[in-house]
Amino acid sequence: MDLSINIPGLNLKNPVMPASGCFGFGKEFAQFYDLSELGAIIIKAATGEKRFGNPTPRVAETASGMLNAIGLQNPGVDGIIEHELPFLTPYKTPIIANVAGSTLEEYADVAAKISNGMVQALEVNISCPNVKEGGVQFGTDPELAYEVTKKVKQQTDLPVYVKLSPNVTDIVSMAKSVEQAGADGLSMINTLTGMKIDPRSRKPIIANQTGGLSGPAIKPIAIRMIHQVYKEVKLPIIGMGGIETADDIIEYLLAGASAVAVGSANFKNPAVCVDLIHQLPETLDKYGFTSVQEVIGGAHH
Amino acid sequence: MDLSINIPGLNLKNPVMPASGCFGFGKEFAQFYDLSELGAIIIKAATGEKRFGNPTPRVAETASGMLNAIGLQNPGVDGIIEHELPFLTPYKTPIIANVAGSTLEEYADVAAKISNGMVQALEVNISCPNVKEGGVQFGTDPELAYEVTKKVKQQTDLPVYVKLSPNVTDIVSMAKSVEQAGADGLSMINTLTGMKIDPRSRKPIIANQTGGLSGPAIKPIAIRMIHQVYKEVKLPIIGMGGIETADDIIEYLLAGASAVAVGSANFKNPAVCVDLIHQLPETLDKYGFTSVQEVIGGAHH
Amino acid sequence: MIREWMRIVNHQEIAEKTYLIELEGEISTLVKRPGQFVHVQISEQYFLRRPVSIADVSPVKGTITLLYKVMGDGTEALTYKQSGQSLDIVGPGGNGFPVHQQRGEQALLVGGGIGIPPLYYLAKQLTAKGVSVKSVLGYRSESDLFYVDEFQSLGEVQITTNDGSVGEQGFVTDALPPLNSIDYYYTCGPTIMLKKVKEELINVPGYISIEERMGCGIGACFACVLETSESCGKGYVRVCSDGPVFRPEEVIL
Amino acid sequence: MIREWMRIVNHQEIAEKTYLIELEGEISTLVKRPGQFVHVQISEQYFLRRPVSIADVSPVKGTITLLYKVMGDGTEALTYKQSGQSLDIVGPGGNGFPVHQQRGEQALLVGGGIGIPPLYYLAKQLTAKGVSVKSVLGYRSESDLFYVDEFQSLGEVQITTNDGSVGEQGFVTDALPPLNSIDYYYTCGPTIMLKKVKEELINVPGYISIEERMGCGIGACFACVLETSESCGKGYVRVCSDGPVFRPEEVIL
Ligand SMILES: Cc1cc2nc3c(=O)[nH]c(=O)nc-3n(C[C@H](O)[C@H](O)[C@H](O)COP(=O)(O)OP(=O)(O)OC[C@H]3O[C@@H](n4cnc5c(N)ncnc54)[C@H](O)[C@@H]3O)c2cc1C
Ligand SMILES: Cc1cc2nc3c(=O)[nH]c(=O)nc-3n(C[C@H](O)[C@H](O)[C@H](O)COP(=O)(O)OP(=O)(O)OC[C@H]3O[C@@H](n4cnc5c(N)ncnc54)[C@H](O)[C@@H]3O)c2cc1C
Ligand SMILES: Cc1cc2nc3c(=O)[nH]c(=O)nc-3n(C[C@H](O)[C@H](O)[C@H](O)COP(=O)(O)O)c2cc1C
Ligand SMILES: Cc1cc2nc3c(=O)[nH]c(=O)nc-3n(C[C@H](O)[C@H](O)[C@H](O)COP(=O)(O)O)c2cc1C
Ligand code: FES
Ligand code: FES
Repeated sequence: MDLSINIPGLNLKNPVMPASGCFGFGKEFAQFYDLSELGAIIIKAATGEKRFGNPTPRVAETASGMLNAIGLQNPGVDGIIEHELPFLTPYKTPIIANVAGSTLEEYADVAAKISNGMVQALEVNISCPNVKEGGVQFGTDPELAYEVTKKVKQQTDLPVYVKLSPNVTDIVSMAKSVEQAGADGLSMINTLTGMKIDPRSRKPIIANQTGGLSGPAIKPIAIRMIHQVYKEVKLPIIGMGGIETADDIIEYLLAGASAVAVGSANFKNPAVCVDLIHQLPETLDKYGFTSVQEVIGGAHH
Repeated sequence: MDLSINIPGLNLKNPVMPASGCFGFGKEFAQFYDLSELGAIIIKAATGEKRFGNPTPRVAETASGMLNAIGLQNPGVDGIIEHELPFLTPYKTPIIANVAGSTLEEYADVAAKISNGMVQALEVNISCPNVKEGGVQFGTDPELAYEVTKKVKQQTDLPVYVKLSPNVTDIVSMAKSVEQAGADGLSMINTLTGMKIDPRSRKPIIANQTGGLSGPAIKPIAIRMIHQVYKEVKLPIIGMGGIETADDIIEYLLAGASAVAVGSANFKNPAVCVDLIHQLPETLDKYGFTSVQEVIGGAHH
Repeated sequence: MIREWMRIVNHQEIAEKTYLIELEGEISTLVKRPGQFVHVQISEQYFLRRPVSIADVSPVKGTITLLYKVMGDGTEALTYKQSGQSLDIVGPGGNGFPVHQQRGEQALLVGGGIGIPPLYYLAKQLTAKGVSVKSVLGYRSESDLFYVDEFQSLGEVQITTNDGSVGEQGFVTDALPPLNSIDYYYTCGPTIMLKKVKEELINVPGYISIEERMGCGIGACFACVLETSESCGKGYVRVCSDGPVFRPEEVIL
Repeated sequence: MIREWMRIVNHQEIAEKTYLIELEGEISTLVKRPGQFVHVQISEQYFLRRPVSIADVSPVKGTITLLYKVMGDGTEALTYKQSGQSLDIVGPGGNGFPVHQQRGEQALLVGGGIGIPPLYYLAKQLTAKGVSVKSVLGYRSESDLFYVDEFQSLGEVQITTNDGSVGEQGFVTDALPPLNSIDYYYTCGPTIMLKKVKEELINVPGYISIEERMGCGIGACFACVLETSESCGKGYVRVCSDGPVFRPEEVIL
């Protein structure tokens, strides 16, 4: 069974990678399996300076999902290059850096610095709902999304995947904007903004009040958006949102994703990515497919 | 325990009502309990002419939720007045008519006809994602939402609740628009547009391809939107989305809803509304409340 | 129709991935006709209920029997429920098959796969009235066979299998008996089969039981509607509450 | 740290809404220190795992013991699991309490409510090394008491209850022994208690075990971070992997 997929800058031996922010910088998961088995690894968001993020509690459980408001806590792009990437680079799997910021300049700065040969692609996070400045504005305004994509493209020779926010009226126009700005691919979707209130304390559980909703709860929204965007935009899509089973992966590929990322399911089962990779051949076979490539966009034929 | 709530045009003996489209015109549920126990009843959408709706399958199951694409099937406003409302009016509970349409004129026409003394309020459905024309456009463009609200207000002396779509970038500006147009209240939220693909058939399960996502999966999004709107807009809010327990009701009230509607949970438990009404006093007491009124907006203090 | 927790008194595999589950409760006393169904909540994990036909009723034991096949996650999860546990059931739903035939008349029952179960309770009711019953039962393969003896004890049975491992190879429509003796037919199975049966038996009066994905299962949500032929009333019917049994000429398949 | 399905070999209510569950599996051989925890998947219905401290380890039986209190839906659902069933567990997580004290030294254990369990395994380890252990255990009320005999068999125990139904009325800080003899203290309980203990015992070296809502439980998601005092390194620690045990001077509560 041929699991391989080529998308700009990335020759993936299989289409499964951990999603940004749900896998740290890989170290913790290396005790559960060999990271070289992964199709790729998307690392935690990098910003210009180190950030502490939001106060705790930062997570809450919801029906078939969770809220998080980590707030882009990270050691800063220099810290990541110095302390985190050296652990990952020896593994035989491409690394995708998640680029974030509060200003166009910060995005540019991070993109430039992290394009130093240690990572194979950039994922531009214009969709983090959990920071006060930047992040989500860039992801909800097509013009700003255009600007930030263009700016990042100028700073790097690496392929640029732009990660879209689902918190928008018109996902297709967002996708078209970043396509016009020169993006090489799309990542869809980031979390939906949500809230949970504790009836005992009468306050939102998440200290930041709102958080990003992830998990199977949002899968139908992600599938719909990918299906819409695939029809209108030529860019390859890395699909994500609530993936827990090999059937979910097939669903994403059929909708139009070329590869998938697994996020919060890593918290349930730390070996979920590798388990899915092992299950994929049998699942493809069950549905009559002979390669991953063949499944992509299948729901559109 | 005082469960009563007064909102424009509606003196509710308790804050619990079935949501539009999930309760038909009440008849089927009357075999499970006395409909007079309900705080109010929101009936199925009415359009100018009778509609057949979308092809089947019209529903699909998702994680902690479901998709539907009924497509506003209904007997038309005249049919509803003649054949459906006479069954409901004898019950001692206010009836709220759900007004839908493809054009401003259709909204106006339906609103005018249904304001004939048989119902106590209107809920203007500018948010149905499952019809080709109208419906969701009105619910995603603040100016169109303003127009339709204004038009409906001109046709009726009944209080007008506008039902907002969550498929928007900025829910607050939608709410402000309809407030300025003279709405008496808000209903939040309608379903989120989603899709589910069957790996066997390689096609979307719903014949209409996309459907509206409801159920506990969307509750965090509804709570977030109500919390945001409550802060910025003075109108009372009827809250809905995934309510299944009395705790959920408390959460909605704390977020800022003045009353709640229960939708797809009626399919799991046909008596869910009356069960929740019976559980509410004990639940309020458990969290130290002495009335429903006291809970409203509690998460904002 | 009521909602109640019914006690599982028997649960066993009777063919490949095909299970019999017997449930005790008040709903057993409310069944009016064969072909009615119950709406089963598998567990908190499955948002929608699953419609399953009532295959038999025991007034003595106060039970109903369901026969179901594992088709997906929900029915798979159902197999883990054990005798002694309870299931959240709404029912009986729908109108079912009319049992208006007279002693001495001939009935033809045509069932495909998991459409066979409701025909069993129907066959019992018909034979009890003295109607003579012929059944054509279609299965995928030998390992899928169930309730053949039960049907045989009520009348002549013709088996078809897709792979020819038992009975005639082919579809139920390949094994229909001479039609001139048949007064009414009754059929339940996949839509594609129903279409063929409807065509083949165009000159025989009959009843068709139809499956559609359901929301409420009680007639309120309009998930399960079917277009009706032009001549027929309001233009649509709800499978859950107006059906699941219809006259073939009434509905567009 | 591994993920495995551990068999439930014992599960019983030991106080009001407080349960002991004993789990058999390889994780029992991997526990390095008292104060480590396991991350428990209650069922498919609960999206996040629940962190629960390891209260005891039996190398002979190959089991770990957890003591948990019903605090919400997840722990409530856990009570229905029966001996013989298995639970999906990730662990052992975190670093736990160091057991570096010497024979003849004095240790003070201060536990509040469901913070008491990890102190039991700690007390066993300390006394095994010849450290003399005094415990102050705070409960809400008489019906909440658990493991008092177990602690008493390892050293002096002082009980406090909020309502005074047993022991001293008040909080654990109202019942601390003379501090001059204490070489180290170890505490676990609600944050508000930890704060008070930290203040009262400002002059005694000690270790604090902290609770925070968790995502991954393995150090990857940064859900559980805590700000550290200015003097300390990178500005934050992760409760799940750097903790849950910290020096009081390290962290800001
Ligand atoms: C009136 C009626 C009577 C039925 N009687 C029987 C019976 O006696 N025995 C039996 O084995 N099956 C019967 N079925 C079919 C049975 O409902 C489905 O096989 C079952 O719902 C599949 O559930 P699942 O979770 O295993 O499959 P999934 O595909 O995982 O189910 C996902 C969703 O689709 C719905 N769905 C999937 N297939 C069908 C279907 N064929 N019809 C309706 N809904 C479906 C499910 O209810 C659920 O909401 C009947 C269906 C209807 C409408
Ligand atoms: C390191 C550590 C060790 C613990 N050891 C024990 C123990 O030995 N015995 C025991 O009874 N309890 C212990 N707890 C607390 C226990 O994790 C919570 O009581 C439990 O998660 C509540 O789950 P619930 O579903 O019943 O409550 P809910 O409030 O319904 O849970 C909802 C969500 O909030 C989280 N949550 C709620 N309260 C807490 C809390 N206090 N700490 C962390 N997460 C929480 C849950 O994990 C879940 O994700 C420990 C917590 C931590 C962090
Ligand atoms: C705890 C947590 C942290 C996350 N951090 C990031 C991040 O730093 N950058 C980013 O682009 N997405 C981040 N995400 C979003 C995920 O990458 C993913 O898009 C989303 O969670 C949907 O996938 P899932 O449902 O599989 O989790 C985070 C998600 C979670 C749950
Ligand atoms: C089957 C179905 C039909 C619906 N029809 C309507 C409708 O006609 N008009 C309307 O305003 N909302 C309609 N809705 C939306 C519900 O009223 C409600 O806003 C939504 O389902 C969220 O609530 P819930 O999660 O409790 O179901 C429908 C929902 C469902 C599930
Ligand atoms: S399933 Fe709701 S009307 Fe038939
Ligand atoms: S819970 Fe994920 S880092 Fe601690």
